[in-house]
Amino acid sequence: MTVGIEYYVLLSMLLFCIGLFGILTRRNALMFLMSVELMVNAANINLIAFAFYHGNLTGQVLALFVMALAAAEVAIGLGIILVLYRNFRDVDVTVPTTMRW
Amino acid sequence: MAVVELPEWAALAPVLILAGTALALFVFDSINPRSTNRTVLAGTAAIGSLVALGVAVWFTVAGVGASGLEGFGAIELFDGQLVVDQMALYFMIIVAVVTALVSVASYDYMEGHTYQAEYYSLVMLAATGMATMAAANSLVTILIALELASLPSYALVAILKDNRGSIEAGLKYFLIGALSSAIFVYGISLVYGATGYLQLDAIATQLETGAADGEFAYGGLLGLGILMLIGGFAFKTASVPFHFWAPEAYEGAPAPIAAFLSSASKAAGFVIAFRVFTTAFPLDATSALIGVDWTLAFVILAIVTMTVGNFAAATQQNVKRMLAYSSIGHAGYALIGLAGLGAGSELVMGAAMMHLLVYGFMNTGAFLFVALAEHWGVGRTFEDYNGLGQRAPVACFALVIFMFSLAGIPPLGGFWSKYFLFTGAIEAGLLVVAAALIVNSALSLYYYSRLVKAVWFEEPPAARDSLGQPTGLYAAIVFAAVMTVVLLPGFGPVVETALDAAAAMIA
Amino acid sequence: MEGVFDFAPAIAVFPLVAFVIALAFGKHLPKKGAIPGILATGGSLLLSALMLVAVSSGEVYHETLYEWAAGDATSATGVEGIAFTFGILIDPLAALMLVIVSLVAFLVHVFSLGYMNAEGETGLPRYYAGLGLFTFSMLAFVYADNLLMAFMFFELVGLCSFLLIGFWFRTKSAPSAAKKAFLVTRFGDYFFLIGVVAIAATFGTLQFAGDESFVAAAQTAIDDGGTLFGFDAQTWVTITGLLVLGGVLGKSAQFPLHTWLPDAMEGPTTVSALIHAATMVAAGVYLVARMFGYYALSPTTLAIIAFVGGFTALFAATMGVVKDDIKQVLAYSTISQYGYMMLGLGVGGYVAGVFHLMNHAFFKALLFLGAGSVIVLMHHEQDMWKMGGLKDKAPVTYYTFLAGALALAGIIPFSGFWSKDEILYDAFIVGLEEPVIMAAYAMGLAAVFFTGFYTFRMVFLTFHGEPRSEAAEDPHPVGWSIKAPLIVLGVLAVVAGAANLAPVYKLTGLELTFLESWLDGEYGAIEGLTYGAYGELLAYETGVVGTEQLTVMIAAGLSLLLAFSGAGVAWKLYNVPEPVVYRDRLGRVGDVIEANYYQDEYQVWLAEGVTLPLARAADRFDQTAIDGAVDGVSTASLFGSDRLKRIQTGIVTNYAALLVTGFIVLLLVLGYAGGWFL
Amino acid sequence: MNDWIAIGALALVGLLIPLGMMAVSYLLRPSVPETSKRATYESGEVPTGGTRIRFNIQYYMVALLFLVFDIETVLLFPWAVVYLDAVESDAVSLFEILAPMVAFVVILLIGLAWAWRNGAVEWAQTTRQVDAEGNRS
Repeated sequence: MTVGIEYYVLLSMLLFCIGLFGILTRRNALMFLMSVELMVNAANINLIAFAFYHGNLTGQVLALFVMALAAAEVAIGLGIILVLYRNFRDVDVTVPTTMRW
Repeated sequence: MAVVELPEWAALAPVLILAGTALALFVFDSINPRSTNRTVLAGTAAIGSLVALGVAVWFTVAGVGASGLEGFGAIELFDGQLVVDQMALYFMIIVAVVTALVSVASYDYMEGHTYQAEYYSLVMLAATGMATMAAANSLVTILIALELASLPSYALVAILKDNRGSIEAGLKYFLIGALSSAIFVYGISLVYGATGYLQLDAIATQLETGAADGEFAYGGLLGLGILMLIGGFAFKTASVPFHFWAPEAYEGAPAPIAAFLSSASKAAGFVIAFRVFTTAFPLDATSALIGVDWTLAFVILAIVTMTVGNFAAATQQNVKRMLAYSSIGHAGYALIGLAGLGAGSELVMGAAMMHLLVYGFMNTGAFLFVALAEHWGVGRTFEDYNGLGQRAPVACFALVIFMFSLAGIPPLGGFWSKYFLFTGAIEAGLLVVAAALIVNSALSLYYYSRLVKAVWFEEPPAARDSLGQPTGLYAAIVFAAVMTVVLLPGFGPVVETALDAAAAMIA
Repeated sequence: MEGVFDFAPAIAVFPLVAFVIALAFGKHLPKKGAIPGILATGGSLLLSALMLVAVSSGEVYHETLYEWAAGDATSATGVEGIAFTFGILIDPLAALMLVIVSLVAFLVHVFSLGYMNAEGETGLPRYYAGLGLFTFSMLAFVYADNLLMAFMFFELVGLCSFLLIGFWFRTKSAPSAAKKAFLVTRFGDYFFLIGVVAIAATFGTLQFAGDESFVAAAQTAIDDGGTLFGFDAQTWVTITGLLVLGGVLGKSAQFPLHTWLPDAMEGPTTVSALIHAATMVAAGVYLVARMFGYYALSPTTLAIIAFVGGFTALFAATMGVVKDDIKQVLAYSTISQYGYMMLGLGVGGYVAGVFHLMNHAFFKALLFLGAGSVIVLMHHEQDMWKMGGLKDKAPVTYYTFLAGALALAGIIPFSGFWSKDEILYDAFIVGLEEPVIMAAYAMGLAAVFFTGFYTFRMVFLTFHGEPRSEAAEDPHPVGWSIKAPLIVLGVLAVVAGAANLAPVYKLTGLELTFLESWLDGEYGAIEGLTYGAYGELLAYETGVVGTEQLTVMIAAGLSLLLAFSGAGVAWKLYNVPEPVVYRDRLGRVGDVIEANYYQDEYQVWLAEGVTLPLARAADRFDQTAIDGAVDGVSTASLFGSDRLKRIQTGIVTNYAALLVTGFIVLLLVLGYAGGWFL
Repeated sequence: MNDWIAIGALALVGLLIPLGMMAVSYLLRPSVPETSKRATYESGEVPTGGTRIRFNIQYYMVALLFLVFDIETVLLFPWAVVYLDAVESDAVSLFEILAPMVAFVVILLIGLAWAWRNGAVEWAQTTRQVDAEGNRS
């Protein structure tokens, strides 16, 4: 039994929304990062499902690239979070507010 | 015709040169870690970007990628994943120019900084990403190039590791960037799902067939996907509502990096937006499928962006932050180029391209002036700039040129591009947008002239020591000022090139 | 004469060079700039004469020299594109006028040697520079080949008159007179400018001549019977024609814009001569003649021109009767005479109008220069009641002045008679069919009497009788630089009438109507710009009393009779050793006339009583409502800015929330527009 | 009856059983708070600190490096899949199939060399790093 494509999309959208929810509610920078990863992975689900659906590999290859990019992004992100902790003694993203308005 | 028949991939030479420079800097740093030989490092970066610039200009003049009798036609590489045409070269020129200016200016600005080699190699990497964005012709390459431009930018903004402002800026830039790129990737996945292709021309073919057959079932997915793609571009170009990172990132980042991001990065964001929306989503077919004209989104974004940018800039106290908001406002102006595509005229998109080129000079110059002020250590607010004109007349005169050009005062370059945008908007029937352009320009004159007034007409707050004249910064500022002025006589060829490139995209 | 027209630009350029030289080096030149001016106007005169000869040999010149702007707007008549150019048009009319202008300018320059240099005036370089620029502007105006160029030089003429009238800027009255001249003429020029724009927008061309001219275009439009800007084509031509006429009324000092001219007497007398005879005032009438084809298309406009002309002729003549200042009398006579010209043109008497323009140029220049001579004689005394008895002490001045006076009064056979009579004859025959014109004719005829009266009142008071002051008893001698121009002009005033002896032709059949043939293009002309062509356009019916000869006799006899009776009354009253002031006997009428019919008063009242409160109200509106609105906008903007930037809370989570909100709003808007939710 | 309903029911039951058991045990068990119960468990040894200790920064460094290079390896995978086919086919030359991956690996190697030279993979801190650490606080 093949599962209809719409269920994959539904799943990925759910995942995307969970990630979004995490971004909007979590104040910890690491949780923020994880939430972003969830969103990216939601996209990956889509890509792979659609690659299967369309019968071409483009989506799968892109999914690999997206994973690599996400990893690189996390690497940079962790670096920034490290210096953030050193400067602000906290990884709460709402703490640094020296610049506003 | 070229004497030597170059292989096709040589068309990517500007990008390859930038990448090579970045790698060379990494190799240099590997051999000689923590080197602080600023001359070699800044020199390598500057020469690399200048060579890339030279090659790009040469290609443009030689007609690489141009259609018609003289040209070679658009060169497609790797199955159309990358394409080198007039528009790609045009934006490579913008990126290379700004990179060169920033490299030269950083020589003085980054004096005494620990991570010299990393700084320049990151700049070059980001420039490589931006130049690749100019040539990217598939959602895959676009995504990779965009991330290649973004990731070093995050690091560059936060490179002043002991400066809380820089870190905060980097954090905010990164977080919003990560969110936006997640949205962008999701948009790509949806567009892929709706069409089954990632290569732009293939997407367009698919959409047109679908529109013709009437058997296209994924209009909703496509619409949401396109909207999410717009989100990605909006982030890169600092357009509302994805602009929130910009004021802080520009304010906190080292001033040359702010210049780099607000000029080159913005231009690169626009080039992919131009390319994606002209190539992949033909207006008629797409409107038929998703039921709404996507230019409507850009009309809204353009008006809101220029209004938010200019209004928020009006009452800023911090000069750099004012420039940051003005940069958002200018993104709104350039968005008219996409908003006006509905009329099928190349004028409005060509005008946006011209604006981005002129903006590359005047805005970079303005931020570099801020870099100079930070180098002097005079402070950051308008009051701190009071009376600088007496001490540094040359730089302050250049500042006047930048400010008036940004405001769009004739006969400076900024006036002409804005004028073309205005006529383009009128021609496209976007009277509301044209009116918003006028109102916002008028408002922008207020805060730009405020800076001019502070620099030239106000009395300095206290006796000031004589100010240094750092060679690199001065050279970059003066060059940018000269270009801002000279672009007017040279506007003929620029107009022609931009309109040709725009026409090639729309045709 | 091949190629002579290549020098046409030089006609105007010579005085311009003189202007530059006088301005730049005048201080160091021996005669403070007079020599270059004389040479330049002499050169212009020579070249103009050459043009005249060339035109008489059947050639005309019409060239566009320089296109300074072009647009691609489509006019109301469907002409694509419009070009704004400088060009030269030399046809019989322009050639004639060039000679007149350059001749008068030349003589004025020569006269100035005696009038200004010899009298030790300061600021002479400025004076000669002004004269040079004035001459340049007028000459360029005369041979302008399109309406816009004409307008530009028309304005330049106005500017020069301002500079020269206010030459003695340290006095109180001269600057005010200069301002008045400038403002009043400018008031008319506003209408002119609107007219130029209207014509350009309507016909897409501003050329005077050729198939591409607006005259031809207007004729086509009327023939096609379409509507222009919501008006019937003919009505629209009338409207635009009247707008242009506004400029003419101002410059040619026609009622009600004549008030500047008497005040303009504050300038040096030489300047008055130039202004009245050949340049400023002539420019208005010349413009009507230049675009006569256009006015000929609109009977309404012509009737208005004629009526205004006739009215002004009488109106000004009555005011001239009571003036005591010799220059004032001449000033009102100028207004009156230009009224005649307008009357002539308005009744379709194109030749008559131009003829009178020419004759008037000569005798009025003569009279002004003569008056200048008298003023020199009188040690700068201008009140006629303090003169008298100069006849024997300055015979040259007297006889030349007398010739001018006879011409002005219209006494046969002096030049003024022939042209004025022709105007009145043309008006008479048209008036027999058109009541309005008859009224205009009647006023013109009545003015003849007053003209004769005030002219000879002036002559008798000035030259006859006993000297009434010390200065008159012992006049200052005048030099040859003053006498020579007077003699030249005196001869012209006597003989110029021979150019067109129309009554003689009509009575005897002798072909003595040279000017008519000239203007009718018998020697050469541009098609459509001839008397004959205009005649075909005119819609006037003419009538006769009995036979044509009888009509001529009646018209000429009537005007001569009136002229003689006016002169005779003056003879009776003032040709006595001790004339007395009769003004008081006129009672209240005299008061009214003395006060120039309260023209100045009502215009000042218009300015102060109506315009000023209006302006104050507008100013208050501007200060409160407009400025308030502007300030309000700016305050609101800055306030909005202050609020708007508060979105940037500095907290990155809020940014994410706002970003997502913004995205969703965009999604909703697009979705709503695209009907995704239905 | 939809097949999915059975799955849903199964999921529901699967969730309810553990939750129910935890709830019952929470209600039934006695609660005797004691300090030693909260102590960190270190295999019977006396604990030397809390659970919330900071790891050495090098953990992150190495982890990051590993993450990046690990993921890059993934990119080799699709290339390896098509490699043999490409070599056998005449359409693509050996250079064309090999060169891009060589370039890719070279770039990676430059990155690795840079990281190595800049001390990212050194476990012990060099004196300079210690100095830098000291300056930071």
